[in-house]
Amino acid sequence: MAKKIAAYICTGCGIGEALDTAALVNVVTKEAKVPLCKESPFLCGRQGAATIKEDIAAGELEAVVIGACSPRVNYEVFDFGPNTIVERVNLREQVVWTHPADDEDTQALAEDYLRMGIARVRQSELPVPYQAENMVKSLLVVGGGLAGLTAANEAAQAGYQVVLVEKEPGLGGFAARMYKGAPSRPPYTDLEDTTVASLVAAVEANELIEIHTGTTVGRIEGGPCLYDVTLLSGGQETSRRVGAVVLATGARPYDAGRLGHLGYGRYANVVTGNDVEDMAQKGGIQRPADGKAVQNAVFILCAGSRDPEHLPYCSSTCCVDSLKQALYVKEANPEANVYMIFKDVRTPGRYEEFYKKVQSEGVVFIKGEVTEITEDGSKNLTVEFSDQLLGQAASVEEVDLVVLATGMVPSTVDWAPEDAAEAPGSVPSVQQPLLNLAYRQGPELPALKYGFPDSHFICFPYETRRTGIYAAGCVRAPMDPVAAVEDGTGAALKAIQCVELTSRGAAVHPRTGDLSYPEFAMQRCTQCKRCTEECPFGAINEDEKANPLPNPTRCRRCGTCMGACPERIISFKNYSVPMIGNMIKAIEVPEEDEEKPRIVVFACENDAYPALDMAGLNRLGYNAWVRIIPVRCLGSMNLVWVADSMSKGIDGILLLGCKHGDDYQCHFIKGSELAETRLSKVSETLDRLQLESERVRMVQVSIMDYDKIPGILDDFAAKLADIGPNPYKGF
Amino acid sequence: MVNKSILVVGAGISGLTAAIEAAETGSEVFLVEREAYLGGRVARMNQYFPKLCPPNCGLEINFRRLKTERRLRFFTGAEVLGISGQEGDFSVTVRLNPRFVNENCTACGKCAEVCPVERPDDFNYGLDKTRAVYLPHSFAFPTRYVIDEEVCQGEKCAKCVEVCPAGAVELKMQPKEVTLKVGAIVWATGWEPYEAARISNYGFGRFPNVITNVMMERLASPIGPTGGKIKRPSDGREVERVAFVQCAGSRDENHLPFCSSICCLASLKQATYVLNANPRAQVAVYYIDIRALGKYEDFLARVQAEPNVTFIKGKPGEILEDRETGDVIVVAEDQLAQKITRERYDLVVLATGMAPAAGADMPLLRLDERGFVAPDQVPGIYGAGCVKKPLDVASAVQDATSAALKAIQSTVRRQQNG
Amino acid sequence: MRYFLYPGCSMEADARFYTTSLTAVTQALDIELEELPDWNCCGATMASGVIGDAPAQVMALRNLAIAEASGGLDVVVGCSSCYMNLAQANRRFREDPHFRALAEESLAAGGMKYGGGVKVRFVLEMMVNDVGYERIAARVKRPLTGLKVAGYVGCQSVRVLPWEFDDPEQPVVLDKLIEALGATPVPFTHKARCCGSYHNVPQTGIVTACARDILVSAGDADLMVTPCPMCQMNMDGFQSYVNKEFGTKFNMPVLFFTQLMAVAFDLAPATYGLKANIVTPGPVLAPYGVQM
Amino acid sequence: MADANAPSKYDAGFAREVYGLENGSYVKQCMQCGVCAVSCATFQCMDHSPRRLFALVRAGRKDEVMRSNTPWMCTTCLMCKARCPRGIPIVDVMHDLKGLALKEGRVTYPQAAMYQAFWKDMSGRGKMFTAGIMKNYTLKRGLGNLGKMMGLKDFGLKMFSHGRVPLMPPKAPKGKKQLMQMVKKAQELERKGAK
Repeated sequence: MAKKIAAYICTGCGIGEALDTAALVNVVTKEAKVPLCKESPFLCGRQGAATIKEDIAAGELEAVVIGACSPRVNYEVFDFGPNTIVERVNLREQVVWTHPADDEDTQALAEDYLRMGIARVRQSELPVPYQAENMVKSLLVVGGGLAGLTAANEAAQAGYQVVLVEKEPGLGGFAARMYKGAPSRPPYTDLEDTTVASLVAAVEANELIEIHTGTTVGRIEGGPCLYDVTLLSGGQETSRRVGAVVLATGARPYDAGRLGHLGYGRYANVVTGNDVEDMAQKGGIQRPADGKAVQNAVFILCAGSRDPEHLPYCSSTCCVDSLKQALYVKEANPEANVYMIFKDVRTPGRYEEFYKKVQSEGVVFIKGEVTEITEDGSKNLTVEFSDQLLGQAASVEEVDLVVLATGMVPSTVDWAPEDAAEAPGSVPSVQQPLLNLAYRQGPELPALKYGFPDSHFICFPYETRRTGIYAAGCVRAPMDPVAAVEDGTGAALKAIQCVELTSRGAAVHPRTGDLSYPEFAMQRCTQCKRCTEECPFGAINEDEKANPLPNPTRCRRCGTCMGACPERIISFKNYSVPMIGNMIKAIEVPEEDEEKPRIVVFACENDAYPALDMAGLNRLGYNAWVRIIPVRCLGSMNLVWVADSMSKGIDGILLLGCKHGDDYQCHFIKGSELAETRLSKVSETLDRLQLESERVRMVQVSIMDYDKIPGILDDFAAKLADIGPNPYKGF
Repeated sequence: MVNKSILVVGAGISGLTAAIEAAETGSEVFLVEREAYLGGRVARMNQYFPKLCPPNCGLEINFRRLKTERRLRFFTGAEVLGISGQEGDFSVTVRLNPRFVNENCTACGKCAEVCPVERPDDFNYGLDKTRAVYLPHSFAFPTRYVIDEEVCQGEKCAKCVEVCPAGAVELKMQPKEVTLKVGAIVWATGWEPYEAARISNYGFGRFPNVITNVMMERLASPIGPTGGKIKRPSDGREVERVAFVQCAGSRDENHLPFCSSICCLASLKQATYVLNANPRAQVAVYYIDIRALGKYEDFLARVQAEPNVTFIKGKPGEILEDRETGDVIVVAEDQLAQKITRERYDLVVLATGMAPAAGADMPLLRLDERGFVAPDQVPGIYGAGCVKKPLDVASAVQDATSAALKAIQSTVRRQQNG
Repeated sequence: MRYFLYPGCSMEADARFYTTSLTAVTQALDIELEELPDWNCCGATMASGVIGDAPAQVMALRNLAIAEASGGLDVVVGCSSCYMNLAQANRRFREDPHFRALAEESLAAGGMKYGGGVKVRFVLEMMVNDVGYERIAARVKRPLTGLKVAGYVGCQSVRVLPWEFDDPEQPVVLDKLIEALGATPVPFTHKARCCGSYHNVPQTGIVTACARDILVSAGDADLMVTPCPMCQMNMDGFQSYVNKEFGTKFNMPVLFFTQLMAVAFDLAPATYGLKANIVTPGPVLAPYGVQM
Repeated sequence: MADANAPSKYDAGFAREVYGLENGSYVKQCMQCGVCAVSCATFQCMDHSPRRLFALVRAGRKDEVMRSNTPWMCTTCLMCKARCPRGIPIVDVMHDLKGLALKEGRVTYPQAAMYQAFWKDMSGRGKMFTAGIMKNYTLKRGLGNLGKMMGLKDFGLKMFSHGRVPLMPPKAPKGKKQLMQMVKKAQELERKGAK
């Protein structure tokens, strides 16, 4: 049954001068049969908004259509609470600010936008938040190292229950091996006692935290607020339900066995930085070969890091760790000579002051490349290197200890077992079982380069492709202990945020708070698997018959599944294939002889739509043939819309979406890319209709491209003029 | 009675993030910003390293989150005057400076067309001018004009009042003071570029073609003073030879003794600006150590692979100017070649570092000897982002997200212990 | 305003006329300069090279000890090098406890003690901070309008305690003082560069090279003023060597800034000491009615 | 005699000797940025930049450092000291290196002779007397140097004709004897301190 709708047309900001608003009212009331339509000179003013509120109260309106400015402005003025559907028709930025006044084409554009808005609102329903049995808000933290302990502790401090899982028999992880910590507070020059022990104590003492050591995660099923976790410990299985997950399994040192060229494994007195931490813990630095005191020590930085043969990246912490360990050597023997051979000394921020401190202790820093390490009969070492500060070859003889500053490898990956230690070094690539997710798209967090399941977004470092699962600490990226603590805390916040939103049935970033979610008309499903394959977040599982099994709490509401589905069985309450279809159908297509082509533009509402608004704000004009339809993401673009448009006589279709590829900017990861792939298939459809495939085009735009937008739109219009009108006009 | 709301001071990327993350987790949040727009320093960046993507993309998302988040209220032109109280029960006095332009503004720009007064555009670091009534920048949020009280002629001119079709200009607007009751405070007032003129031997302020890295962001920005063309200030010629001088003021006890952490990557990024604008251009980077940590190393490798980019290990001792041509000459020791070099450039970009911008002395807020917000604060007050230490954008956001949780803890802790 | 004047060795030898003009100018400004009793060499750089910094600085401190014992007036120094040595020794005495102990014991060996209470002032700094540009301008009887002057500050006075009273590399104080005299300071990037110092004898080429760069940088100045005896001697006395070596035609008078002040104040011509200047300023000052 | 470009065998012995000098330990703090290398009035004449000289010290290349003309080129213009990002008083370190070179009997450079000539004259008087210094210097440099000295004739005559060359030495301070006692004491204490 038709819902109660009213429309309001603002005549301010030049709309009234540029358009025949009386005619607009006519379109709304006479043509679209909307009973109530009012004009206001200043709709966003107190008066205007008040009128609308009164009408809503009086007439129990379910939906209002606001013909005024862009939805990006005056958002709070036109928010009438959760029970009123609001449709903003952008008559300002995208009509009167970008097109000539008193012009029949501008008028037609405004009228079409109103028709489309009304069509949209007629299809739209208030979303009903997703709720399920036994939704929980507790967290699972995987990994009991510094980041994991912090995440658990900080979440508990905020009042949330935590299940903490550590595969080793004890908590503390890598940080517990450290003898001392680098300076983290003013004056930033002195070694500090490590805080891990006290953190472990705090975690053990907190009744909100349930600790499972010697335990691994056997399986994780479900989704946010509904995760069923199977824990494995000594053959025993236990299960817990949690709301969200923090992955803090840390990193492992690069396998020094692969650094034979630096003498590791060949010479007893060549060790790694971690060996030095152990030595220091056990009471002092000495020659491993014979326990004698260390008089000469050489640290080799970037041992296997920043090296295409080994780890191409920088492990961030080795420089500072080596500075720290150089002081251990001095502590054991103040007379010791310590040399550091480096590519670059990387002591960012306040660590620079620590660098100076270590220098003033007499540690000598040499920029150079080690060429050879040899050993004599009494196990003394000679380190030969190119001394780039002096521009000549150089050596240190009678060396008692060579320390290799090895980098870190994320615990998500390891080498294939068949790689013997002798095999040439390489980036480990075999995925390690950490979470064992029961996800159709694979058991672990998708990784970016080198196995780090990091965020691809600079602005959103906790962006995740597995909703409700957040990586923290050195598993996410190489980082120092201070950053790992911040990261553990940040990930805990995101996990808490996820359970709070999800338990209300709301979406998480980037459509935070969206209450809609996709519903599947299963009886029409053909088991084609496109939705389960294409969901960028792995939200949809499959049964053995290849039926999709949606997990609404994993969903990010981008609509990629809706766009993927050839049977159009996937819809949101307020966003669906027929809804957009009806908007297209609502467009009035002039007769061929009028030579007024029509172009449908599907614009990503994250970047392209704001860019179109910016064009308006800067009063950049473009042709009046375009009809812009905002979409949640180009991933939600369903090919049937192309057919709908073409059969309606629309001359061309333009997709404006985010950049894809390695440096993609699509906020739903794959949406714009998928749209492009689908377009490549569309030519078949067009051929079936005997239409040129050039009638459909996709362009990647960024929000900064607003000045290029008129050009893009007009070029396309020109192209269509060459091709000629769509023969289906008037059918 | 414990107050559950949170105050975030500063709406740069750190403050925005802390505020939005806390609000989306369920807290009431007040966000105060001194400038007339939100976004802080990142709004003035052209691209982020290493993705080379525009900051406005992420800001647009953040602004949308902020618009739809009913728990969050923000104030622009707002300055914190004082803080008192304790965790769970702070009261903060905030001065709201008049914008002289009200909500009715539609940014149509008619006011600026008639405004007779000009002022240096501080958003563009003085590289161009605006009128006394101006839109801070084309992506400014809120998208409203503002009047610079310092230079506006006020009532006696009032041309803007006459032409404004929305009646949005209110020259009589007065400053207001409000007191906010909050349970926790996140201090995220960010950083400012080190004052390059203090580095006398580099000639900034004396030689027009010596600029700073923040100015370079504006020169390269399509919405900047040159529309994205990298022209040298002296004669507007597009540049052929550009030098980047690292650690200009950082790692230097005469200036900033710490490393500013981001300048190396910023210069690598800006080298790509130069090459994109002019593939034939020659770029030289003078450095002590190149600090591209973690996976940023890939970005370093990518720029090192550019045939037109050379790296010179050696911090320049001085920069001279050729008075006739305006060219700038960089004198340095090329250590790897073990020789002194004197190279001529069209433009020298000083990679000036980050000075903390903690603001006026504030009771209860502890600063360290360098002016950063110290790690140890009274319970309930937390630093976030570059006011705590030099950070890149991703790390600042990460830090701000953690600050949001610490603040939330402060609003529940006192509740738990009654 | 009363001060001790520490003349130092050159100001009573080759730079006598600096002392003469300084004395006249300070009198004209009602400043009492009293020569520091029984002063000794500041412990010049070369001493440091032979006997080390600490002993050389002890020599400097003896002078301050005398000043302290004789009433503790600020010690005004005309020579950049003397100022450097006295000021540096004084600061180290205050800030470096190890040195303070050493210095106290050494002074005691000569029957003296110093409490660190004396201020060491560079004459230029005293002039602009204690007297001030206004008072100086007010005293001008012969405005040097149109005279283009290169204010050559030299190196040591502005750099020994950077930013103490001026930018260590691009100082402005001397230029402002030139303005106060009615003259026009020329843009002059080398205004704080080294003149080559004592190399004038062992390796003259160094001085001529430095002097050439400085003269070039002074551009179209009519004359150059400096507060430093070493700078004055090298720029003035070796200008002919520069011209010979580089085939240049420099003819730039190099005055002590106090000489120019005396001229601008229209004091007794005898106090100008212009005859001591090797490159004569006669022609450039004639338009202002200065007889040589 | 070792060549400054021969391979270095790093040896901490000499570095420790330098660290023991009054300002020597500052050498440790050098981060090899190289600002000093071009901040010196005489850098074109130096056989090693101060930056490289410090690297040689750390490498233990005593002979090259002691033979280097770098410390003698220093004019004490303080530019390096004002610019050094690590706050190293490079000038003062150079004083120590000159002193060490003199102790080691490395006096081939005319500047070395100048230093000695100056001290010989000044220590005898408590004040400086140019004519006296020139006498000592000429004697030290010997006949071979007379040609060079003649080159300064023109300068000397001009100074004289403009009345700038006093013939009589300045009056020595009354406290001259005590002054020298102080210096002697300071040298003793400094030597003790260094040990």
